[in-house]
Amino acid sequence: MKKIEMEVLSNKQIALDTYEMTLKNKYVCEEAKPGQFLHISIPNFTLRRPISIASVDQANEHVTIIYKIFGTGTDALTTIKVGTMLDVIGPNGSSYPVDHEVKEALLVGGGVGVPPLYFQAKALHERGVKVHAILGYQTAEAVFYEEKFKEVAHTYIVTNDGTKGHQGLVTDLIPEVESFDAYYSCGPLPMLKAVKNALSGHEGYLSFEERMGCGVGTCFACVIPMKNEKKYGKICQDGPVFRAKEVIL
Amino acid sequence: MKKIEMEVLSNKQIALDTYEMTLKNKYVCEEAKPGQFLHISIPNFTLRRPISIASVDQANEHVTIIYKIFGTGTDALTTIKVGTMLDVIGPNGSSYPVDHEVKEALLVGGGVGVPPLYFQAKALHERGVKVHAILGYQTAEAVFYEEKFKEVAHTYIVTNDGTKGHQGLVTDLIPEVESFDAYYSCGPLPMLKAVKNALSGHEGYLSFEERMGCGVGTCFACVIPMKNEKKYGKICQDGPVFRAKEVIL
Amino acid sequence: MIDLSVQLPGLQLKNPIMPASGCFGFGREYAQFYDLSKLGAVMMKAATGEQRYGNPTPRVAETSSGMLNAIGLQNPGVDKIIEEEIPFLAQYDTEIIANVAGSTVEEYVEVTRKISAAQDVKAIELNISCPNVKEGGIQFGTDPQMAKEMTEAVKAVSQVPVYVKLSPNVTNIVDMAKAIEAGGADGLTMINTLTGMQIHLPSRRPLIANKTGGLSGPAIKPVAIRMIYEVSQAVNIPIIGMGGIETAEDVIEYLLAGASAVAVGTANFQNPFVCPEIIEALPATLEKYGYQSIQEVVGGAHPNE
Amino acid sequence: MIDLSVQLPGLQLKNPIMPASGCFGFGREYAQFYDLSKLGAVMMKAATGEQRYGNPTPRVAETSSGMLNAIGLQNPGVDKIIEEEIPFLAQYDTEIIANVAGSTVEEYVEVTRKISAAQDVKAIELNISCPNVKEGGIQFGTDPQMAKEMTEAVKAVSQVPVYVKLSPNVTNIVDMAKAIEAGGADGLTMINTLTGMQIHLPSRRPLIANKTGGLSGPAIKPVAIRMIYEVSQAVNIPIIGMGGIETAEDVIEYLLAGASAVAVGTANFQNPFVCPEIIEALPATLEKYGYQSIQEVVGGAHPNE
Ligand SMILES: Cc1cc2nc3c(=O)[nH]c(=O)nc-3n(C[C@H](O)[C@H](O)[C@H](O)COP(=O)(O)OP(=O)(O)OC[C@H]3O[C@@H](n4cnc5c(N)ncnc54)[C@H](O)[C@@H]3O)c2cc1C
Ligand SMILES: Cc1cc2nc3c(=O)[nH]c(=O)nc-3n(C[C@H](O)[C@H](O)[C@H](O)COP(=O)(O)OP(=O)(O)OC[C@H]3O[C@@H](n4cnc5c(N)ncnc54)[C@H](O)[C@@H]3O)c2cc1C
Ligand SMILES: Cc1cc2nc3c(=O)[nH]c(=O)nc-3n(C[C@H](O)[C@H](O)[C@H](O)COP(=O)(O)O)c2cc1C
Ligand SMILES: Cc1cc2nc3c(=O)[nH]c(=O)nc-3n(C[C@H](O)[C@H](O)[C@H](O)COP(=O)(O)O)c2cc1C
Ligand code: FES
Ligand code: FES
Repeated sequence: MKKIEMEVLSNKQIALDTYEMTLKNKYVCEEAKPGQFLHISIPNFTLRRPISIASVDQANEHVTIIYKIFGTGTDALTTIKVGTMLDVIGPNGSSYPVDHEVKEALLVGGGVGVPPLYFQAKALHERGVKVHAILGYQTAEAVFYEEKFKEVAHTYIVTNDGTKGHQGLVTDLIPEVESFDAYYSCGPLPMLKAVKNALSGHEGYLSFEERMGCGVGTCFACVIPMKNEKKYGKICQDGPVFRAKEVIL
Repeated sequence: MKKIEMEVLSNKQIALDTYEMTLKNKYVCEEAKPGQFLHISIPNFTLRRPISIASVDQANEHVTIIYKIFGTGTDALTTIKVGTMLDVIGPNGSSYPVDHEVKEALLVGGGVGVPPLYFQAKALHERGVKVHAILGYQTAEAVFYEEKFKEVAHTYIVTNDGTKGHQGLVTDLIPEVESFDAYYSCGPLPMLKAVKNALSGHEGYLSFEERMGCGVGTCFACVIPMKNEKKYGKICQDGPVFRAKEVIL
Repeated sequence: MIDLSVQLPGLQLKNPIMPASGCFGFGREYAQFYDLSKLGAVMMKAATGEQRYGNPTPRVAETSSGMLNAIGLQNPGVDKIIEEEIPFLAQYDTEIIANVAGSTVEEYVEVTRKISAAQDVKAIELNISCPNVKEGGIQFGTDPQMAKEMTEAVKAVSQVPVYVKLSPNVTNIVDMAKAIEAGGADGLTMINTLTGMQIHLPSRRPLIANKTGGLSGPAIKPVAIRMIYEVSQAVNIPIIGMGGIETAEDVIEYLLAGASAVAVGTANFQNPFVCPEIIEALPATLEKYGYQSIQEVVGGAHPNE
Repeated sequence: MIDLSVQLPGLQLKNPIMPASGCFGFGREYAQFYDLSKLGAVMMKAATGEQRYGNPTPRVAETSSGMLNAIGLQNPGVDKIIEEEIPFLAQYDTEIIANVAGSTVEEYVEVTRKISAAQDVKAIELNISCPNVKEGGIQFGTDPQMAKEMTEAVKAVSQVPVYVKLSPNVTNIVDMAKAIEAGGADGLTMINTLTGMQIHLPSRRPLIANKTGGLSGPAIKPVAIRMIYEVSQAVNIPIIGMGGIETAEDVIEYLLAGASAVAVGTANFQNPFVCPEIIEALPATLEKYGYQSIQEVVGGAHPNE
């Protein structure tokens, strides 16, 4: 984790309210692991914004993030021009472990929880792991990275309104995946709860979102109750990825 | 006075900490009179910044302003790119009268008080008035528009440090101007006081600066004591130009 | 179409948006920009017994997301306001709220007696919270007992409902509000400015000639929202909320906190059209958050709602 | 070279810049970014008698030029802090200030007794102004008599000088400061956060789980400057100032207002290097405004200076 400047190489809309931004930086490329995030300074906002790393291209030193317009900060991010040097702290937080015993993996992502899973899907695929990905979106227009996922994973698309793929919730499709050694999930809290419940017998890792102050572990803004000695974890430092069995939802 | 958008056509440094910005707008070109100002919105600042109109080019619908980096707002103004639409209220306030009896005029300007006098010098010159201009700057590097003034006025340059022209104060050179029917002055308050004193027998007009809230006359931030019934004038609305005899300095 | 109208003591507002006192003068300047009949109401600049010249300049300073002011209640005096300013505003189809200030209880009473009798004045806003004058103003606004007595005295002579304007510079805003309600106030307006200061580095002196000034603008919105949330649950009189409002979303936040209508102050200086623009944006913004009327938003964030 | 050092009760500061309590944890994270020996001092996160888990999340919200927080004094408890955190910080050549909090006078006294005896703790910052806990904290900070008694009780057991942290949520900050000075405080730190609230439009509820939170950041700087200006002229003990500091210019403004040193809180979150960057910029900025030392700036804006 360092404070660095990252050059904006592209910043374009890829789905409904959803943007993909490519940034250049050697250090982050070398250090980043799936599940980690960048803590991005957007001019004229008090606080930085945490955005997951969606993929890295080591050869070209490119880092890709995918973000959705959620409020004023992400809206301002859409106006940032190519060539701008973005002030970033990263890579921050914990990552999805890549256990060598895992031969077959299940990824379950919802909305802006999908991006870090793409990074994980690629990492698993490169190690020869068989990957199943269940990806949930609100509607067909919001779907992104379907093709990219299909290159590295057996991919199921779910939309809330049924305009694409299965209509319903990501958990509806979990029974379709016959076998896997571990699961990795990221998405809104209600989804994570449902996934954890549905997969309670399995080894799995969940990635959480919370409003952050510092993003580096000093301010105690982002705690989550845990079954550890301290009884909590900091999402920005100990997380965002936690072992499902250890967090109390 | 209207709220308008003005396109930035150029924004370039012309002297030490001093920038010239050309803006395009038909309405302002048609309405603006020497002495009036634009009340400019700079993104992310609570209050607008008042800047005098330095000249207009009716044919091309160009309006020129000249500003000095004074604090954070004017500093931010230097970063505004060509093509930006600037949110402006203007033209605001009173103007230097152009009395038809005046055949010979004296202009006395200091620092950022020089720009509105250029507009006035041009206007007087176009009417065939003989113009004398005494222009004060801190140092040689801060001098701007000397050549432009020389085209329309008999021009004297004064610098505080003597690096160009006369060393000293603008008032030092007033005795050099043998005759004039009226004077017009703009600059920092101590200079205006000295000018008013030095020229107490003459008809003249002074233009004032004050920290503004609204810039349009509602908030009473910018008052100056006057010898009128109300006992005050608002610099943004009744001013910035007042008859020297009517203000209490 | 969503109905934006709001009924408050003395006030039939066609919408809940009005310019805040001191940020709109007597309307003449902003009338050059748009038709004031668009406004729910207009809160006039403070009126005192006699003409006041106010404080020396500089009177304003810019701060992060806000500004300081110490105008010092400059105004032409109540008689001139009745004679010259109210008739101008009365041309427009909007409600006139007269802001009353003074140095003594007697002055407040006298100004209220006169201005509440003026044709077209629909309500009084009692400014017992101005931080920028040496006498009167803020003392009355920081002591509950004094505030109650002032409210009673003014209510006794006013011919229209009285809204008392609360100062946020107090330890316990709920105690203040309850005392004022007990004094007979018909409503509250809140908040006035927070007392602040800026020091000018080159001159090594407070920038504002009065030294301290009142902090307004988006910087103070969280304080205003907190106070309105607390007060609106403790009293049974309506609140007109203010402090840093710039958008229709801000208005909804104020209504959810417990305000029944809102005033826009500092934002007028940046954007003279801010009030009509908010009014125009309000129906769609209400719909976006699932509302059909203003009334159902009011107090929506309270625990029992 | 301008000498940046400042001597205060118990504290030999190599420069007047320190991170504010709660915005720097116990230094471990920011030690990854730079050498903490650069800092004049470190104000540690609050210590309470036992481990505290704090409030539910969300605990922070962003506001215009500021933020709200309601962490709720989460900390591992005084014993763990003495055992694990202070030894870490003690590795650095900087002064350690321990922030003490609690729910009762007894808890404050007990925590002070323990932590003031810990090796390397040079001063106590008595946090009687935390707005984010149900019990203790802010009551002690808004009643002068209670604040005085608390100060006396803590002073009686402390082995190091005691700085009392003032809450800005009071009608009369000077009365509070004088009472605390009379209680024997060696210094003051000010200001803590202003109590505020943000309402989340989609959920129609206060965004922060605790409902109210403390407002910090540049938004509150004018309030802090005003209070320090007033208090520093009324007491004879030094003040460590804080509230929205981001630049060396801000530091000079605080010193001119009457602070002897300053703390930087919220700005660390945006820029982890803000403290060392300010320290680096300070000599040139002092020179720019004509100063040769820190001491000559302090109180420079007071009328008699
Ligand atoms: C570890 C982590 C990874 C994330 N990865 C992504 C991603 O890859 N793509 C993406 O689109 N979004 C991601 N998010 C969510 C993203 O941070 C928020 O959508 C964003 O901060 C909203 O900012 P805003 O200014 O648009 O919204 P506003 O509501 O205006 O923001 C106000 C404040 O709340 C915070 N905030 C609001 N919503 C969230 C949230 N859901 N999580 C955390 N903070 C929030 C903001 O950071 C800001 O401090 C991630 C969040 C976390 C914690
Ligand atoms: C009628 C009028 C005409 C002006 N014409 C020019 C011009 O042609 N060229 C030029 O360079 N400057 C001009 N000025 C001065 C210019 O407005 C200020 O230099 C500018 O506002 C400073 O803004 P800032 O953000 O850089 O400074 P900051 O000190 O950061 O500004 C803080 C606040 O103080 C106000 N302020 C600070 N100094 C002044 C000042 N001298 N006058 C008014 N407000 C001030 C700012 O507007 C802002 O609200 C004029 C001022 C007035 C009143
Ligand atoms: C320049 C200025 C002048 C003001 N004058 C008055 C006044 O005369 N009477 C009054 O009750 N409030 C006055 N106020 C306070 C505003 O009415 C309002 O309560 C406060 O500014 C908060 O709202 P805002 O943040 O939208 O400005 C004034 C505020 C400003 C900025
Ligand atoms: C997230 C956060 C946590 C804080 N925790 C504490 C604390 O534990 N003890 C304390 O005395 N002050 C605490 N404060 C207050 C700060 O120390 C400081 O007084 C205040 O934030 C103003 O300074 P700033 O504007 O630079 O942040 C906290 C502030 C923030 C933002
Ligand atoms: S955001 Fe500060 S500890 Fe996680
Ligand atoms: S700036 Fe508001 S009246 Fe002049």
